[in-house]
Amino acid sequence: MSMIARDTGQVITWCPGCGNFGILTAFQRAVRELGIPPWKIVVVTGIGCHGKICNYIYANSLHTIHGRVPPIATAIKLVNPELLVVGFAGDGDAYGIGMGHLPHIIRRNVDVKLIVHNNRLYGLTTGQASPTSDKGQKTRSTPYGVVEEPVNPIAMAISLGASFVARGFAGDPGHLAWLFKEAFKHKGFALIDVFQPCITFDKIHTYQYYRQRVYKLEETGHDPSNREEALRKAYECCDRIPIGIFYRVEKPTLEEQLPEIKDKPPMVDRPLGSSIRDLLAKYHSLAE
Amino acid sequence: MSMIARDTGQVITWCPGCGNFGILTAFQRAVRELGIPPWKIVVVTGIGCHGKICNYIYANSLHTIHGRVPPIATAIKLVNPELLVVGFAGDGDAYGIGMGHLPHIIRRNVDVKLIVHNNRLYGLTTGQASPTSDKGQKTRSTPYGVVEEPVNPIAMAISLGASFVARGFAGDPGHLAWLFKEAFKHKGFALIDVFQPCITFDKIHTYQYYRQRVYKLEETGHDPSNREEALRKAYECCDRIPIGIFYRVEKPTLEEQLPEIKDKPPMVDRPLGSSIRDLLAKYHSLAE
Amino acid sequence: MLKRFIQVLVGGVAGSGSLTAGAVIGRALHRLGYHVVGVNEYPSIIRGGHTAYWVRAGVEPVYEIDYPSDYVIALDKATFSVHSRDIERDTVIIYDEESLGKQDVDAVTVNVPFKRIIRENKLNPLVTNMVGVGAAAALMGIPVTFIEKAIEDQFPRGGPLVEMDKKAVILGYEYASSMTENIEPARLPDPPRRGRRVFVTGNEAASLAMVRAGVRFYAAYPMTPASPILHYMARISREKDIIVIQAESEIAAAQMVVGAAWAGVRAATATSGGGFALMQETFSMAGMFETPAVFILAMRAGPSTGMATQNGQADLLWTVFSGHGEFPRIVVAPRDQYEMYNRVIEVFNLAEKYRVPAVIVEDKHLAESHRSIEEPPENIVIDRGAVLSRREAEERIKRGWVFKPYEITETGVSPWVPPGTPGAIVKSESSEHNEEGYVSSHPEIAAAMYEKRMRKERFLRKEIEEKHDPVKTYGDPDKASLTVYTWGSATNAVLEASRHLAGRGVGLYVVQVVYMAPFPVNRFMEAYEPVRGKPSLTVEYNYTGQLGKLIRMETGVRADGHIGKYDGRPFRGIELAEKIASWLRR
Amino acid sequence: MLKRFIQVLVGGVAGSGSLTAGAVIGRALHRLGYHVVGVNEYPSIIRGGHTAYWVRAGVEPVYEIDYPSDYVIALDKATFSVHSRDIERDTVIIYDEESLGKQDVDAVTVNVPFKRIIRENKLNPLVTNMVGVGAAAALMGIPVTFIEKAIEDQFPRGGPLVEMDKKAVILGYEYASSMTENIEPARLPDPPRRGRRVFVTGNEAASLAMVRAGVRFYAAYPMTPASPILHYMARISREKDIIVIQAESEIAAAQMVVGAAWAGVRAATATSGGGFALMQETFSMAGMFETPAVFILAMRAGPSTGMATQNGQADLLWTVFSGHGEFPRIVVAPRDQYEMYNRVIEVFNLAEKYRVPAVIVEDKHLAESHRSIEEPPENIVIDRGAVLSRREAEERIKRGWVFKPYEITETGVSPWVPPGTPGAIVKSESSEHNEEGYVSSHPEIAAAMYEKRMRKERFLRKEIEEKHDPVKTYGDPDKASLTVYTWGSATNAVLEASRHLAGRGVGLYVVQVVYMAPFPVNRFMEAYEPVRGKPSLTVEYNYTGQLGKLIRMETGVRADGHIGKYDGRPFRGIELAEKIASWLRR
Ligand SMILES: Cc1ncc(C[n+]2csc(CCOP(=O)(O)OP(=O)(O)O)c2C)c(N)n1
Ligand SMILES: Cc1ncc(C[n+]2csc(CCOP(=O)(O)OP(=O)(O)O)c2C)c(N)n1
Ligand code: SF4
Ligand code: SF4
Ligand SMILES: [Mg+2]
Ligand SMILES: [Mg+2]
Repeated sequence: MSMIARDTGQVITWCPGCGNFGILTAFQRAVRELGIPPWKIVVVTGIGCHGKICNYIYANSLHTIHGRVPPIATAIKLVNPELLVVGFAGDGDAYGIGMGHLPHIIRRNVDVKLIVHNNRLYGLTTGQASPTSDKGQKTRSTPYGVVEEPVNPIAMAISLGASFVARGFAGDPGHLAWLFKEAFKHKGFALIDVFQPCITFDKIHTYQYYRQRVYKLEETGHDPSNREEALRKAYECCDRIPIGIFYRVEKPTLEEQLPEIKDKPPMVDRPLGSSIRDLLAKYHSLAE
Repeated sequence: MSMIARDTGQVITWCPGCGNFGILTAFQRAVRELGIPPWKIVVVTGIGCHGKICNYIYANSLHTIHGRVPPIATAIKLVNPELLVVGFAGDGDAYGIGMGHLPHIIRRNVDVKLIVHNNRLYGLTTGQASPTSDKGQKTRSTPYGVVEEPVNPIAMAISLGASFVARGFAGDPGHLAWLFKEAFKHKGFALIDVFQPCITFDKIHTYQYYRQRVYKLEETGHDPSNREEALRKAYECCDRIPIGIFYRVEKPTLEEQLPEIKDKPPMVDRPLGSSIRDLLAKYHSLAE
Repeated sequence: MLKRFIQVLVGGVAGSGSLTAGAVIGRALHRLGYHVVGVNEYPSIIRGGHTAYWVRAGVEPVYEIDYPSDYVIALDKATFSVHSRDIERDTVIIYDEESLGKQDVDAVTVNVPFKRIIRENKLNPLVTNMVGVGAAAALMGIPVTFIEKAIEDQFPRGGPLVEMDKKAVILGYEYASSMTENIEPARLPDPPRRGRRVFVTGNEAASLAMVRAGVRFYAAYPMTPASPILHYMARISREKDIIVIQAESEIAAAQMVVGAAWAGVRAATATSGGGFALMQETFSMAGMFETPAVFILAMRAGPSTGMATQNGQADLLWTVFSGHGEFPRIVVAPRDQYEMYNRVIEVFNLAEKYRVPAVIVEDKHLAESHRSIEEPPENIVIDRGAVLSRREAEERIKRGWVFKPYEITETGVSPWVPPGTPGAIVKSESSEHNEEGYVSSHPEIAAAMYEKRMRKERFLRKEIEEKHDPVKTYGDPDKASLTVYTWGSATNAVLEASRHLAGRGVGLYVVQVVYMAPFPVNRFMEAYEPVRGKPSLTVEYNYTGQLGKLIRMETGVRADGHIGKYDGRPFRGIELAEKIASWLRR
Repeated sequence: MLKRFIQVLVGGVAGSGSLTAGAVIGRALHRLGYHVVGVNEYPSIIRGGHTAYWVRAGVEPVYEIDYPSDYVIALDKATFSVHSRDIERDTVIIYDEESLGKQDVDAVTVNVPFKRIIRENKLNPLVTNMVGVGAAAALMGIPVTFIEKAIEDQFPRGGPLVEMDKKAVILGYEYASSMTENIEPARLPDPPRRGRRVFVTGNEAASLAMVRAGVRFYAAYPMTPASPILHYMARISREKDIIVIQAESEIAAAQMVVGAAWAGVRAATATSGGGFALMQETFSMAGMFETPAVFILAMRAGPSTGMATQNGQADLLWTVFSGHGEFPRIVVAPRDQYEMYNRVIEVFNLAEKYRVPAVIVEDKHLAESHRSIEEPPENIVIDRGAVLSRREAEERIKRGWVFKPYEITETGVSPWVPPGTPGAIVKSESSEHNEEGYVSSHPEIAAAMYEKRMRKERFLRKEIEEKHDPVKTYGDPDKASLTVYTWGSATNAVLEASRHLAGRGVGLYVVQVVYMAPFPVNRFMEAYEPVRGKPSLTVEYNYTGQLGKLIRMETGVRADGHIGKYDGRPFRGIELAEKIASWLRR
């Protein structure tokens, strides 16, 4: 019954049938098709079932603490902009404990990709409610049903001006791989929220549930450059749920705006030990 | 030169002319006009120039740490729903370090009011950039100008479904007092972002700057129940900037949805020491 | 063959129900009146991976699990390899040769055709584990009705699967009964009659204590091994009128708890190391606010994410010195489920009486292990000390009392009035402040307030030393060849080891430190006095011997050695006994 | 009247320029070649409130400010009341009778009509402070050109106000020169010739060190008293090619720093207690990742928000035991600005060599005070130890080396290759992991990894003990009547006090602990040996005597007493001397 991630030789410890497999497959297809070598990729993951993905991808990776994918990924990208830096976070990870970072990585428009495994609950801690659980959903931590309204991450990201906002479905890895490729080719921050059925703790949001409801934005002539339209689509729920690219806009990235980085060799390769003589001569007082 | 807060006898340590005075005045007018006695009010403040306001209001108050007004205010309200719980936060406080709480207090729709003293910088720490500083704005921490885009808290709150979203201007305390009263009468969470000129560190966003630009939504026939319209208004910038109530909708509050609170005496008055006999008899295993 | 103790191990793939099977056997033995401990081990994986549950029972108190197991129910092959030390020649291993293949093992194997039984009786394969339970029960001599009752205890909400579980038990029972002739299984003597007892985990004991102590507000963010407390509290929130909030983060949870305690109710949260790290700033704030917020820290193996489902005691010093700045706090570490219940209630009283934040430290092993204990008493003292009710406060105020939230008093404790009381203005400041709670950085006011806060520690320490038995000792110091300083769940391993060592003529004097802050210096020295100068060790689930460091810092007493375990697993009695013996021979 | 030392106090309302005035006098005396310290005190208020700046200078080294001040420039009335101990009969007080009214004070008052001078010369009232500076310079005998130069030093970017400042100085100078006949002002002997020196704060010294050490990434969230480092780093980011990010929180800043260090550059952040509290979880992660992230902790008076602009040393034990779980870390606490520069560079080397996180602890007093020090050397060693460059790594890999990020080695240190190197797969896990960085909770792997990490501490401690002078001593142990254990900026107060005590025949032996973790046990014991059994004290800016506790924990040595200060203000030399003297008489 135990599956091995071919590339890394690690036993895959997701429940068989978990939506995370689709995300892994899609990612591997995307980087293969884009021809990016493993040593040029940095995978950054949060804590949760999703976070285990770093064990199954043969690439540089860093499994940070719960909720902190955006800031640590940002720093890695700045230190070496040649790397493709892809964050994998959970819904609890990105929209719960880590929610405070999202608006800021959006503001920075750093060229980091954030893939959210949105299974609408806390998987690894055995099924508590998450910020994307439905109102009324019964979970371990909410035996009488969730009382809060779910967040709408797509609407939130668009309203905050994220430069690439998309939604995928783990049950359609082909489409997801396409989305990933589009996101990786995009210059700037990209949020890809992925419906990821948790077959163990969620008996409502199943593959079936999503299959019956999702449709592809790109098949409807949706114009991803139109923010108002994108927002309208973001609120579409729950009989028909759009997947695909909601919003995409070009704007300068953080790296492009920092002259200490732009058009210079990556920081990681720069020499150490700058002189301080000039500083001493120039700034006798810097705390002013 | 030192002013004394009449009610509390404390020396007011804001810079003379600071926008915070307008917020203080408006708040005092609002509670006076609504006839709420000081012992029924709890003022919760963050850390920053804004946070000093708790020293100048004769009411219960709690000066929490930086960024944490929403969760602590939530708990106080739940323990005693008879209290008017009003949070005062800074833009750094609420949208920087404390950003992670905002979507969640919105989701909970607890009957807490959050007034954000938005001076578009970090005042008390001597003028660094904040999440609402303009792109390009030069500050202590950004001598070459801010590279990030500012957050749009109004748009964000509306997109997340906040039940009351408004913007005020500290230079118009009369209008602000009206806004506060509307917010206090509203059943549920209310966000009131207030343009608050920092006369010491910000030479751009002055009273003058705002006076030339702001106009009142309620004078334009704006319909605050229309979310799309509210969002459109939220993006209006920067020649004409709307103040007033952007969005208002009725929905159940957190307190109303928790049977352990609803229609019962406040928790603070309930007796201690429940029996556990029944639990022992009923639940032999609770960790399942 | 009658034995003083019997140990059962159930091992299987996660999702195979090995943990449930073990717990059911534990519950049955508990119902029979034995002392029982039940210990689980599982990876941080939802399905798949190997999980195990040990039950150890006896007529005498059982402290800790041990090697070997008398019975092993093997639901997977890994059980044979991972737990090789559990298996000895006399161990009875129940497994299904058809499913696992014939295993080459030097033990008594009992082939129970789980798969065939399930198949032939058209049962859901999910109840395979219960066939094993039934078979073990037959060999152990547990009446089937006790297993049935134990299943109901385990699944109080019933359901069709529960009925099928029972059926599977009977089938396993019958199958094994028909084949016991050729083995002589280990059995316990008849159990004694005892008073009312319960079978609970550390987390359940803590939750029960919170209910009894009058907690009205519980907020938490899920984190293993503290999450079960959240689940428990959420489940009972309605019947016990407790506000239970799953916060957006540990920072939010801690802030909520301080807010609720500030507003006048008893309030608590529980978390593990990573979460408590996020609560540090709020912990310091609670110290400054003098708010009796209560934190349960369920330690796991660290650092960082570490081994999320394994045991550790490496957060002690960090906890004792938690939060920036200096302020008094209570840190208490119970040994077992019964002590957990009592200490939690005690700590709520002390926290409110001295208006200080408090941390109850447990480790994963205590948090999640089951133990049969005396029924937790209801006739306990609830003393809110400095916290007045609104009614009482209002009356006092009407009689002319002027309330100052930070009134400087002889003990440093200022009476507290909940906000919302006419006539009282309740102000708290995270900045230094004066008696009214207004900000002040005047050097004299600052020093006076600092001293007021610190002064409380003296009185708190005195009360703890005089009334709360902060240092417990086991064994006779005069006869002991070795003193062991220990704490928390490690104490149980030491007590179990001490049984083995007694057999080898090595007497242990065990000193369990319960209150870590304020450190009960006098009571520790009393415990130390009779063994001054004699050899001593610390035994802890960590590497550096943190209790030993704390003792040395506080009293100057230095242990001669440290036996630590930091692979995430509990000590077994004999394993620890051997380590101690070899240290003595060093 | 020639004096060994001269002290000037400038007091005024915040915004009146008292801090600038003081700093300008300090800079002028520094330029003249004197030893100078400059200390500020201000409330957590942007305008209004009383602020003060002290300058103390001499031909001999000056350690700490003292009582009384020889000169006081009083720009507000509060200066007379708040600083009454600074004023003695011989103190020359320069103030404007017209503005403040005639003050009844037993001292030498010099009425300089600031207001009138400003008015008559049509100057901006903002430069009133400089009239005072000019007057003081005249009395003190500081040439006006030095003051002018000092103003340029203070405002390197110039501007019209700077010209007006100079004009005001001249006016004040001329006014005072015309009226010195009836007083005999204190003056310093001519200064000696010295090598190149600079006048810097602790924060500036730390920033310069970071530049020199090769920091390429700095992220921080503003927090007093650490913010000036952010301002400095941001200002020089372009000319020195350093990425400087103002993060959205301390959590984000810490994560960024670990990310950047992980990606292969030297990276740091700075914060104060509340911010470091938020970094605790990441600190533990850095321990698990074995990433050499560097944290500067600028302590202020706590707990919680405390007194944001005042001094404290109450975070020591919390820092030493920071983060959940056990892992080696470096904690170093420099004494002054010069030591700050050198230790910061040292710590970057050690952190990379042993792949451990490091904390540089300073207090507000060191962070924000000025001191004239030898110019920080450029010829320092930069040693990246276990961190390979991408080029070097690639070559090694081509020659067949197999890179494993957590390779188990004799010292526990694994060489590190930055991600983005062909042939290297760089994996880090916050969970327990194997040598390749894949997650593992296997008990043997977990124990081996734990031991690998902890093993590093032994080697690190050894290197620190052998090469880095982790315990510094001052004074002759044989002649001393008292040993004082101290650390950080408190050391300066002890050294200043020791001058006073020497006058009274009390010799001090001062032991300054610089490395707090790993604790340099052997070096401490060497320092202790000659005074074994003799009376000793700890002197720290805290209540509980945290260094004393740490020393006792690590070595068993117990100080006989503790003199703490926890009102946020630094000790003055004589004040501390009196406290020590009265402790000796106890
Ligand atoms: C600071 C902290 N708090 C709590 C946890 C415990 N924890 C581990 S995984 C998890 C939930 C993960 O949920 P999500 O991010 O949605 O990931 P999923 O397991 O569903 O993929 C939590 C709360 C932790 N590791 N760290
Ligand atoms: C955890 C923490 N980090 C940093 C600080 C330092 N700090 C105090 S006030 C402040 C900025 C406040 O800015 P804002 O919230 O906008 O308030 P304002 O002063 O502008 O009213 C900061 C960063 C702190 N007190 N706590
Ligand atoms: S618990 Fe849910 S999310 Fe986690 S591995 Fe299993 S199916 Fe996937
Ligand atoms: S610094 Fe700015 S925000 Fe703060 S008190 Fe002064 S004017 Fe107001
Ligand atoms: Mg999830
Ligand atoms: Mg602000």
